[in-house]
Amino acid sequence: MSQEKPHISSYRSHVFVLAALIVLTGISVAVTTLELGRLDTLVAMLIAGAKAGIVLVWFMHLKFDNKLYTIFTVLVIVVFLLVLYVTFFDYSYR
Amino acid sequence: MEKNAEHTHVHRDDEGDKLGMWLFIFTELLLFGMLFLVYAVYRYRNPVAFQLGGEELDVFLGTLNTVLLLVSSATVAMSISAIQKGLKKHALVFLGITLLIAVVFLVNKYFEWGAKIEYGFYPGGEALLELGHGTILFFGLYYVMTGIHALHILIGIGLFIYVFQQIRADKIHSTDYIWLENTGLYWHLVDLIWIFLFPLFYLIH
Amino acid sequence: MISGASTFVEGVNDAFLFIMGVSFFFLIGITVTIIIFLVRYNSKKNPKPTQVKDSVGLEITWTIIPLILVMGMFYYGYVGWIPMKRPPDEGLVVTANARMWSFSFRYENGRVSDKLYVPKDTAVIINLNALDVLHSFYIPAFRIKEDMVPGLANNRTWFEATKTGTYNIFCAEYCGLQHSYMISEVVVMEPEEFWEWYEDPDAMVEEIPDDADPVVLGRQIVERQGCVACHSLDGTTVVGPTFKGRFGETITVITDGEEREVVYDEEYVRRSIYDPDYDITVGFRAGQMLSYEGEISEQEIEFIVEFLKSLNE
Amino acid sequence: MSESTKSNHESFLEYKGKYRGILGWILSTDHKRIGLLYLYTMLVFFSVAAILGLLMKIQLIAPGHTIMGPATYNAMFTMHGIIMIFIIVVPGLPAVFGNFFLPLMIGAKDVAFPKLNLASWWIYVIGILIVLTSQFMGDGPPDTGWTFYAPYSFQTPANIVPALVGAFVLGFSSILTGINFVVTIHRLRAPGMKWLKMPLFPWTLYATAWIQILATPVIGITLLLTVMERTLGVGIFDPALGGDPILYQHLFWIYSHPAVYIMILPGMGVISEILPVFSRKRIYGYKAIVLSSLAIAFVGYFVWGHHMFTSGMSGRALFAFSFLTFLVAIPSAIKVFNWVATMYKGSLIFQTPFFWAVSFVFVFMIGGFSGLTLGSLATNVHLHDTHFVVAHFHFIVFGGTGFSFLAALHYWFPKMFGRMFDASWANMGWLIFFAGFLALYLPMFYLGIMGMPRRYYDYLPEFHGANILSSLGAILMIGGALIIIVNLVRSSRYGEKTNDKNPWGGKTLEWQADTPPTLENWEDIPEVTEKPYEYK
Ligand code: HEA
Ligand code: HEA
Ligand code: HEC
Ligand code: CUA
Ligand SMILES: [Cu+2]
Repeated sequence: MSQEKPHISSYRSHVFVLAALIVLTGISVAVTTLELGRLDTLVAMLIAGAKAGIVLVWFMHLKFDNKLYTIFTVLVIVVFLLVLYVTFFDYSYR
Repeated sequence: MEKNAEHTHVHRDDEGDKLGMWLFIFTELLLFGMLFLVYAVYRYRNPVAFQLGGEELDVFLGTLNTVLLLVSSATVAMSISAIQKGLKKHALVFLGITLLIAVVFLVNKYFEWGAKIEYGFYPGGEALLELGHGTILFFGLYYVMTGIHALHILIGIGLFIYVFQQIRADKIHSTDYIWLENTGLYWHLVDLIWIFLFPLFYLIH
Repeated sequence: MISGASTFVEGVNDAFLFIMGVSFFFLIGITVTIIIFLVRYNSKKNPKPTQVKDSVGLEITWTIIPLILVMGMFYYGYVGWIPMKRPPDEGLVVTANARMWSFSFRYENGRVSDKLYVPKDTAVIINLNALDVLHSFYIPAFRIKEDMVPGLANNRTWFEATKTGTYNIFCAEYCGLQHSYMISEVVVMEPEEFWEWYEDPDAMVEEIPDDADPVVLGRQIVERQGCVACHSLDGTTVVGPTFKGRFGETITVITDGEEREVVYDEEYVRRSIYDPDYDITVGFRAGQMLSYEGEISEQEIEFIVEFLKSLNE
Repeated sequence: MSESTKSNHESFLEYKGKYRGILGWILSTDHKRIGLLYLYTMLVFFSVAAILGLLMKIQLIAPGHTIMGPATYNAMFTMHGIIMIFIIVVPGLPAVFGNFFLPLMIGAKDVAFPKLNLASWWIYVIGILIVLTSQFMGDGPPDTGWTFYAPYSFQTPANIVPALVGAFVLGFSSILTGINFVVTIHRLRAPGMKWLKMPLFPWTLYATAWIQILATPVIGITLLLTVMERTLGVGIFDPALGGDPILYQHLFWIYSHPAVYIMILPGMGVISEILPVFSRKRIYGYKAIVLSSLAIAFVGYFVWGHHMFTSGMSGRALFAFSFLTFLVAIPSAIKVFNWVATMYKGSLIFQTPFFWAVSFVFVFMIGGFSGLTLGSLATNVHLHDTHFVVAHFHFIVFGGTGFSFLAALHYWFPKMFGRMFDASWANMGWLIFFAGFLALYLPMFYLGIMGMPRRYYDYLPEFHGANILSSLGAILMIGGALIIIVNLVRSSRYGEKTNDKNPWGGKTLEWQADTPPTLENWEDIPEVTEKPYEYK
């Protein structure tokens, strides 16, 4: 193996990350009772996005691994979002 | 990491294996991505029905499953840390917990689905067909999306069992743990998907 | 291009000619260049190649020029198309119904016809209505084509014909077995002539002379409504059961999932036409044939029955 | 292990591994044998689909029922399309020549995951078998066209599900190949081969592999949803249950447009290999070609809507898609100019691969220009779903991918089989084939402009003339194809033996390996110092 020493995350850091995720879940559930109307979806998606980011960066190790993975992941997400966006060129104006 | 019987060169490339796993994860992301696209389109076209549909689902069960998956994600990650440090016992325990949670998740799903199906709320079911188009779509998507997600959980369980065996047999250890790492990545993906499924189906009104 | 007979023709032809012009220019230009190279630099004549340096300027040039040209193509295409998307507020409104494998046209005053009759120089707005699967309403001479999508709101197209005459209407979206026979015609008439046809009360309710042969009438209906696309008259099976030699027989059908025997009589024919999925003839599928309620009257069914009887001989 | 050490100096065709005979092939993880397995499989199914094409053309030689009825015709173009697209041209060049030559060209011993590679072939074969069962089971062969548009695909009684499942499985195989190639290119390039020293064929494979990875799951889930809708009655696309059939088309083309670039990019790569070699010149604008490949891959992702201009989409979507479609034409234009510039002042060697490459450029231009005509809104409305489209895609798929496939086959033939093909037969085959090709497909442009819709088994008498010409062209072309195939098959067994490592004078790495290559390609992995194509 030519790669440098792998980064080892401590148990504690995992627990912290998990706690953050659970708190965000709690917020997300709580927010729905607030009757935000149309903002509802936006907030829920933002929170989910934040959670997904946390999972990607810490659990999936993007922070410590080869930067290539981060670039690819961002690129893939961008492609997906663009596809979604372009599709809505149709549905928003039908 | 596995060498080829026909080939003289022994070539192990953990980084390559991980890259392969990431690429596979990308295909999965787009696969689910397209389901999200379908969902987005139909939600946009049937806002009321989707809202009402969402209210039919059990937020408590959904939240429980979310938390369960998050915990299991953390335990796989910890199991990787453990193996990296050479703590075989810890790794096995964490992995065991993950496995257990995965099974519990499926059991919850079983009860959740079961209750709906009993009322005839399944694709092609009488009770569902009597409702409006938007509701049919909502539940169609609900079954398809959580169903495909559950399929991934099943595959994950299979992988966990395999990896568990391998750790026990010392095939996976502190200098060769790419199988565990890739399984972990896969499991995080399953979690990632659920992070979006949960608010989309259970929360937003 | 083919003859044109609507106000869209010019825009479409312009775009077409522009694109073709540019394309032929490059196609011929590049092909000739290649041929010159083949002759000049073939290894016999030119045994030693000369290496040339990449020229960034040249590469930028041949990126920019095509870019400008394709933007031109885009522009012409856009300009030629924009009027198609903008139907005027006023105009003759016709609903085109498509089902496997025939068109029928319903006018606002209730008149129904299997050919599209329209006045010259008048905007005609066609509401497109697909009853089963996708079809596509295509009139080459008018340069219009629009898919007919079941359940799609605001599914319509429009045109203004500029020449009298008869032109083809094709179904351009694949829709199953007889897709290639889903053809009709549009007849463009002088406005006076058209309005006469339109308002002619006699023509509205098709007049049935007392002495008309019901068998002949029945045959006409069956052909006009497109039943023969699925039901043969000669005993072969197409999509549905044949019409030949069936009337009066006792046949096996499936009703609510149960097999039972029924007599193929007038009542059965009526039910088959108005509610085809009630009895499913064994060996065939539900959902293929759609109800003709509202399209075929009780009286017409009587004629159809007479016609069916005549097929027994 | 010992036996394979011994076999190190035997060619990959001869060595004896763990298994003998045919098992030594279908269980071999050697990338070269897998490449050939794909080649043979494709040859078989290509012939089947080509015969279907010929039969359709015979049916169309005159109006009315000539040799078949509508049911047969519909089943035929469906099967023809499914085989040609999903079984031949999508896997096509990557699976055959990518497998065989990617490791050779970047100086590797094999692909990154040899077992996965073999598994891909097996999955491919299983996919084919599933597709084939649709022909023989139950309610008749599928009759939807290769596009499986909703809601017809739910209503037809025909046997759609196996075709869908089969195509899904084929997609899986395609994804795995894509993953394999990306990892191979990232991890296994020979020392010294920087990214910008990589030959162009691997570059196009790289771009293609990314499309395979990112687009194929889209068709996978679409087909799966359709299967569920047909078997379980889940409402997704069926308007009767509230679904939107146009959404099906979106999903289908989100994959299938990028898929057309999966088909053409490796073809472009092959042409970029052949032209420099037979011009004895450095490729003109290497970086521009690399960049344009990546640009095609990226922009190609967002133009799918040009297949749906008349589908009932919103006007703004039409506007956006037409605009993007024109953008994606630019990288192709750049490549054409670069190819022509490569020949400038070269020393052109007239050999069969070169003929194929040059005729590729010609037919590709015609195909591409007809694509522009279709990309423009006003003209598309008239030409959509007519024979103009049929002509466009045969020109560019068959003329593009097909010609480059044949170019590649002739170019690499000696390396693959260690034998030479008979050049005069090959050239004659090319000439007849090329003439037949033009006679077959050019009249279709005319038919489309006159308004003859596609997927018509019968047509009005006014379309007769051009159809006769087209049908005769098909017969001529099949004649040419027979000459080509017979020549190649014969030569692969009885052709003149050659051990010449580099018969054409190529500069890329595969020409430094033995002919035919040994099991592990190299005794010592070569070191790369120069850019590819450095002719002096
Ligand atoms: C290998 C496959 C392949 C490739 C590469 C392409 C390339 C292109 N295609 Fe094609 N296409 C298909 C395969 C392919 N297509 C298939 C299979 C279908 C039908 C599917 C079905 O319905 O069954 C189809 C259908 C299709 C349609 C839909 C038609 C319809 O149904 O209405 C359209 C519309 O825009 C289109 C456009 C284009 C364009 C603009 C390009 C461009 O990328 C072309 C770019 C190339 C050039 C422009 C030529 C070279 C350039 C020069 C020589 C320089 C000079 C250039 C300029 C001045 C601009 N294609
Ligand atoms: C790769 C793609 C490909 C190829 C090669 C062909 C080849 C041919 N096709 Fe193609 N065709 C399609 C892809 C292709 N087709 C698709 C996608 C459709 C749309 C289907 C649909 O509507 O759903 C279609 C539809 C289609 C129609 C339209 C049906 C309709 O709409 O009414 C017709 C009609 O004549 C036709 C005819 C032919 C003919 C005569 C050939 C002949 O040219 C075949 C002759 C071939 C040869 C003579 C072989 C030569 C090759 C070699 C010698 C190489 C050796 C090969 C290997 C080593 C692998 N095809
Ligand atoms: C799209 C195809 C299609 C069209 C068009 C169609 N039918 Fe049918 N028809 C069917 C099929 C399939 C069946 C058998 C299944 C069933 O009983 O519903 C059937 C059954 C029938 C039957 C019962 C026949 C028997 O032998 O049991 C009658 C009568 C009939 N159709 C009359 C008509 C008439 C009259 C028309 C035209 C006005 C018509 N059909 C148009 C497909 C069609
Ligand atoms: Cu209706 Cu084709
Ligand atoms: Cu396209």
